[in-house]
Amino acid sequence: MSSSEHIIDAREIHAWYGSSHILHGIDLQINRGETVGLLGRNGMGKSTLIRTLLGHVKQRTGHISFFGKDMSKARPHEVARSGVAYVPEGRGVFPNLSVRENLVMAARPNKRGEQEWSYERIMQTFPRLKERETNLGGQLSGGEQQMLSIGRALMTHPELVILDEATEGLAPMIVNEIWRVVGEIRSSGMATLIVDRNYHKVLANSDRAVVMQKGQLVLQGEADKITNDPELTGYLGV
Amino acid sequence: MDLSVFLIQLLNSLQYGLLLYLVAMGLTLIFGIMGVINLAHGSFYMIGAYMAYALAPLVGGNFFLTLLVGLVLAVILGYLLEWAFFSFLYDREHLQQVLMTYGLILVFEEVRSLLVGDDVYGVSVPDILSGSIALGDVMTYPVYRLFVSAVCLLLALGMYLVFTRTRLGMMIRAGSVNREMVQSLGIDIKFLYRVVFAAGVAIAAFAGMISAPVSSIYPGMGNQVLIICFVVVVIGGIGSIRGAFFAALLIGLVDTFGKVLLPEASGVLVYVLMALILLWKPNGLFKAG
Amino acid sequence: EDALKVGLMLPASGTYAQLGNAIENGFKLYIEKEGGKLGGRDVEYVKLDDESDPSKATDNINKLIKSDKVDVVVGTVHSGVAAAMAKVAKKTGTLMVVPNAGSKLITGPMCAPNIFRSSFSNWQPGYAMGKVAADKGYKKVVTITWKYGAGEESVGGFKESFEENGGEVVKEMFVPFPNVEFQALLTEIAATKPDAVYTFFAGGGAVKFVKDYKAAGLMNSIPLLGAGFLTDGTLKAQGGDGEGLLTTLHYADSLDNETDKTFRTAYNESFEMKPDVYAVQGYDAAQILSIGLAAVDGDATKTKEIAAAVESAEIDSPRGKFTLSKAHNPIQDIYLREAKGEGNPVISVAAAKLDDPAKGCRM
Amino acid sequence: MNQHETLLSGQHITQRWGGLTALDDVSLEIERGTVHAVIGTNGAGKSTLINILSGELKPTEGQVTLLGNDVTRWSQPRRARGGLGRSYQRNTIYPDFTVSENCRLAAQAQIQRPWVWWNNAQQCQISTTNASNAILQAGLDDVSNSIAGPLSHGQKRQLEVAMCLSTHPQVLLLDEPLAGMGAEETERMLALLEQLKQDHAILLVEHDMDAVFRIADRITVMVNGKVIATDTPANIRSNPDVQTAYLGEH
Amino acid sequence: MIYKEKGKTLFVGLFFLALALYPLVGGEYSITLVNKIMIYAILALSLELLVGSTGLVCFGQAAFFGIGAYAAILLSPEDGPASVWFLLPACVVLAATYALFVGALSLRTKGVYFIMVTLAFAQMAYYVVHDTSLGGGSDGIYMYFTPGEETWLDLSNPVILYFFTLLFLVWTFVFLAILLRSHLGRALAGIRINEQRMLASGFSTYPYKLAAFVTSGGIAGMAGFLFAVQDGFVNPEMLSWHLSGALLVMIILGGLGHLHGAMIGAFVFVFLQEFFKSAEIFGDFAEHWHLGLGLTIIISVALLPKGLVGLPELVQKRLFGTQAG
Ligand SMILES: Nc1ncnc2c1ncn2[C@@H]1O[C@H](COP(=O)(O)OP(=O)(O)OP(=O)(O)O)[C@@H](O)[C@H]1O
Ligand SMILES: Nc1ncnc2c1ncn2[C@@H]1O[C@H](COP(=O)(O)OP(=O)(O)OP(=O)(O)O)[C@@H](O)[C@H]1O
Ligand SMILES: [Mg+2]
Ligand SMILES: [Mg+2]
Repeated sequence: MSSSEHIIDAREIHAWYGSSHILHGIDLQINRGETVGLLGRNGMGKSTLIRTLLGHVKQRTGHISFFGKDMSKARPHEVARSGVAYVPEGRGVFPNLSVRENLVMAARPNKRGEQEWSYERIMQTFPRLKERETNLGGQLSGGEQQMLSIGRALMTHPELVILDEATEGLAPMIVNEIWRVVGEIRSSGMATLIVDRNYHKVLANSDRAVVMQKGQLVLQGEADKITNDPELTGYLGV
Repeated sequence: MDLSVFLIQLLNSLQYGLLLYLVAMGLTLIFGIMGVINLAHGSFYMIGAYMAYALAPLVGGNFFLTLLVGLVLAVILGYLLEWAFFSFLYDREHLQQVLMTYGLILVFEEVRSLLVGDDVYGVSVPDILSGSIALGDVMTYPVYRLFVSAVCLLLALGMYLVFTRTRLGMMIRAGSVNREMVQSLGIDIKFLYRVVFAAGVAIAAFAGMISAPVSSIYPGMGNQVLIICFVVVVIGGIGSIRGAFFAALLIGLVDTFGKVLLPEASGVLVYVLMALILLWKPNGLFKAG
Repeated sequence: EDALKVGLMLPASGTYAQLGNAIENGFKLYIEKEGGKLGGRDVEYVKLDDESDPSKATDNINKLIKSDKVDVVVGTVHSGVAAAMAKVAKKTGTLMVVPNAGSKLITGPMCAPNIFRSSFSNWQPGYAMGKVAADKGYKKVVTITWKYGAGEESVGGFKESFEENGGEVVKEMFVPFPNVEFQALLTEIAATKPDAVYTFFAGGGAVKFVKDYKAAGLMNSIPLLGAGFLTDGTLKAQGGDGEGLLTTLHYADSLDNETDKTFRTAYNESFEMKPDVYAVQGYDAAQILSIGLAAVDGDATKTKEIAAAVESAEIDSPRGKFTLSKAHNPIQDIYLREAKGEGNPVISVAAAKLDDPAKGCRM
Repeated sequence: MNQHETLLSGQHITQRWGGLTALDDVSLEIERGTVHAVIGTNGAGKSTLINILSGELKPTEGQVTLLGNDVTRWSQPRRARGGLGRSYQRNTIYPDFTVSENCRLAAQAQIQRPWVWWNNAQQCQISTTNASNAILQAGLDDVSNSIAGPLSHGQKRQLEVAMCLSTHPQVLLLDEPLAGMGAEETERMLALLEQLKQDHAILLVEHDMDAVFRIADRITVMVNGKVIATDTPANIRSNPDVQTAYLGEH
Repeated sequence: MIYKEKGKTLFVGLFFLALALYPLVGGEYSITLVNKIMIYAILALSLELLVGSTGLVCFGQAAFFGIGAYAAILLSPEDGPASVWFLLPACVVLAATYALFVGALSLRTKGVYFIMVTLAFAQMAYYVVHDTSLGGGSDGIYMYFTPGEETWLDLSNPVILYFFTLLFLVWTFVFLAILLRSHLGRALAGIRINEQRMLASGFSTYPYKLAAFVTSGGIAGMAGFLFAVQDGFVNPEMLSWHLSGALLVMIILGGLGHLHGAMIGAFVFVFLQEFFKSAEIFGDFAEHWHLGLGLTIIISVALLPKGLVGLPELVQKRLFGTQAG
């Protein structure tokens, strides 16, 4: 049903939190090496969609396959192992592990056995982390945690990185830096799914974009088409 | 108290402290690191002791073989227990675990009573370790106790290294604060925690087996060590392997000298110590790490 | 006439479960011997696990008396539980026999016409041993026990007679109950170098203490004396370390009287194990009831008449004949025994016809 | 009322953690009627500064003055009752309560009467009124009866500010209130701040430069625990040090 | 929501009514048993105030209970009955005073550390009564005369005592129910969920927690008084951690965060004990009654995530279903 060109091929996804129905039948495909922006106002279900795809939301229906393999019933670690990394909103840094430990605990080479994102490279990319190497995750400032979370995701050498509000709380220079890293990730052939409130940046850095409203995809297409879509601002509430 | 007696008492406290650490070590894993409030820890210890007694005749009376077989059985037991009783509790209110482990205590005690009866038993010290060494002209010290101390030290060191130096240790610690994120990094947390739990049970049972020859085996023995184990873990600082180690030694010291110097208050001393330490350092002696 | 209901309130779980079992066996053995009857009435049992938990004791005995409407209660092992039971029995006038708990409360301040004890008082074996120790020429003795009623009373008895006979208790050591870490105190004993050590421990604690004492190398240099529970039912678990220990108790192996022989064979046949002192106490509890109830044709409410009958009777126990004091504690021989293999054969009578002082009994 | 009286000031605040100096001799003053933005690199010590001003942390050195009182030794709750309100960078709402109860409970802090155990707190006039005002201000009125836990991230951020407002503070310390908010909510929040600053003093820590330059009256820039500049927005924008250290090619 | 509230009130009302009518049908023993359960229910309610409502998991509640009970006996004269009006307040005050002392110190700690410090202080109290002659040592002490004997409030009469206890159970429940809705109660709930936020809003949380602790200790002391009066006998095991643990088990079993949960927990826990112990039903296997109790507890944890109070909701869900999933 899906070509293995798709990293993610999700069809008819529904999800619930308890008795509230959050996602109403979503179809989403992400191709290899493709950068997709996910836009929508607060509370429209962006994060829920991501968590559902990754298997964290238990109450879900629909078909999800990763890399051509059906993983509708897969558990989150299986999804991650198949080559997906996740930078969650709120960062998810382990407060009781040092910066170093946070990074190396789950590091693994990619499917070809290469380690492009070595520990040293992460340290070069985020010099601030280098300075705080032995501190516990819980002692870092918000922005430092964000960098750590991205670094940690990269060190698992995924095929797809999902960034949920990766620039939240970062200083402008670091934000630029993150966008630069996103660019780097993009050019290295990793696919990315980006959620960010700065939709200009998202659209500028994506191949394709999808827009969510109330648990449904209301708009999708090439990034530049979307950028010029008159309905966009309405959906985003600007 | 003259010097030689004082030194022997020091040795006593060290040895008692190490034994305490051995018993509390499994709890450090299950409670301190996994965060499961495990009242049944004493039962695992009790199960170990009874295994040392009951398995011996089955494996031809060889103590070390008994240890090995017991250890394997304990790992299996722990693995199954986690699967059957705990795997669905992590998402729930922490206190639910209190209830679960309380139920388990009752069940384990009765099963033990049905299988082995309520008698008091003893296990003899293996022949090669049955000697004693003289301490001055005052008294002798059994080699076996020294052996137990050595095993404790080794285990303590091993566990410390695993936790601080290996990725496995990092994953376990990470899992104790954010299960979802650990999964998102591709780690099978369910399996990981099942293994940790099994290890905790195995260590507790091992403690029961190895200390069986120097203690006696009797109904209710598990509940007696339970509270003191919690004290050890908490004084040390929850999640800290190093802390639990020093806490155990400290308790050994206070208990030993307390019995001699302040006999009227010896029962309560450990608790006074705990209260004082926690009032002084509300997070235990050592923070996690 | 309907059956006589006997409430057996004994521990079925916890540390004392084994003791409860032996008492029950002994009790039933006697009743069976009597054709299943007491005072001419069929016996019906109501069993209740007292868990050795004093805080539940009052509820438990109330249940037996008020809900199950038993005519007689038999219990129990734990002193605290027995004391709570005695309090209720005294108030309700229910006929009660204590088959083990040696607390001084029961035949002291709480004594009553309807309450009997078929076992001993904690004081008795200790007192007997004091004399033995003095006779052996020991001058300085250290005592060690758990810090709780039974231990303190036992040590108290020892101290009383040992010092009456010219000895001196140089140090009284206590371990918090039920702690079993003795090493520190053993070192202290070794440093004190007394002529002997007197001790009261039972069950798991007794096993551990003897093993530790031996391992500390003290067994040969400082003789260990104890109340009988040190080596009763624990010798096997001590794995030979208890060999040769001297203890005092109101029962021993190889007493060689007729009653004991028949009792032992019968017990062995019925339960396929050797009887112990607890079984004897259970047996005698039944015997006391039998004597008392026979005098009133099974009417358990006539406690005055029952008391009169029991007080004047001589009870033919496997331990040897004994009578009951005014406070209803056995006036009995206390034997000096020596541990051999898995038994405690008698050496001599340490104190003949020893009565308990029963302080505080107003009856 | 003096439009520009100083409501809160910190003098020579230093905070060290072991070898790390998170704040190095920082002083600043916050006046009524202004929004005073504190911007700076990640880990510059902005949240730490708020923690110290609000009393959550005791500084290694330095002094804090609130409404003319030296409050350095005051506990956090005492400062809060004295007119200081704060919001957190991470959400600190009560997830089990409804939105309105979240705010009402915060409002209750101003009229604590714990010994009156017989009155139903939810019928307490003052706190309910304060709470519903705050909810209205923060634009949460359509979810005011929902349980707070399942709200979206952005809504929780709004609630965070609403709870802060419920306590009727004179000085607001807002730690990245716009983080995670959508464009629409950002607009609303900015309008709210605009309106609040009439009679409040606001310290705003924020990384959204568009917002900061739109609304701030004064800006303090921090780098690695030090203040490198305090000035009007226009001057800050053109300050070359700030350009290189923080803004980049903004 | 409102429907649920009403159902709860109705349930509690019927429950108390049933208790009030029970002496009409119950035999003498079962009245004393129910009386004892009501005392445990009061005790469970006192603990619920701390654990369920304030989030302070106290592992030493038995100490306050025991102190109340010991006080009742130690303060009773040996030559005649004590006055209830003097003795009861005295017990409450003594227990509350100890709670003040314990709370003042232990509230400096949090979480598991708090659990252990409260345990430590309870053990201290335990060893004081166990190892000193003050309270009769390990065998305990008893009361010579029941308070109020030969007055209209003769507590040695089981039926009078029953209604006396019931009165206090109802009072405790209503008192706590009202208290939890008040400013104090809401603040305690806030502290349970997020203490940091409470501090930032301007609540000095320490006095609040201390107030809850002392109130709870006082109520436990009251339960202790009732226990001592009913049994006329107390001993150190009343202060042991086993009882503290059992109380925790009761309120968790019932369902944390609900006053009626604490009561249900106490009743069900004791009932289960009696049930599995009953030789009429289980014959000789009744000796192994812990097994049945243990298994029941395990099953209830597995099936009832919210404790017994969650049962109706669960049944409703099963019967009517809610959504796919
Ligand atoms: N744990 C939860 N339980 C119940 N409902 C939830 C939960 N988490 C989210 N929701 C609801 O699901 C809806 C979608 O939330 P989600 O977090 O996916 O939105 P979002 O698009 O990521 O918003 P934001 O931009 O604010 O992060 C919201 O209405 C929210 O109230
Ligand atoms: N408890 C602590 N122990 C040690 N270092 C700490 C602690 N708390 C914060 N720090 C360090 O102090 C510095 C300042 O942190 P702070 O949270 O104030 O930064 P910030 O300016 O708010 O950054 P951001 O914009 O990323 O939130 C950081 O380097 C942080 O790692
Ligand atoms: Mg989101
Ligand atoms: Mg910050």
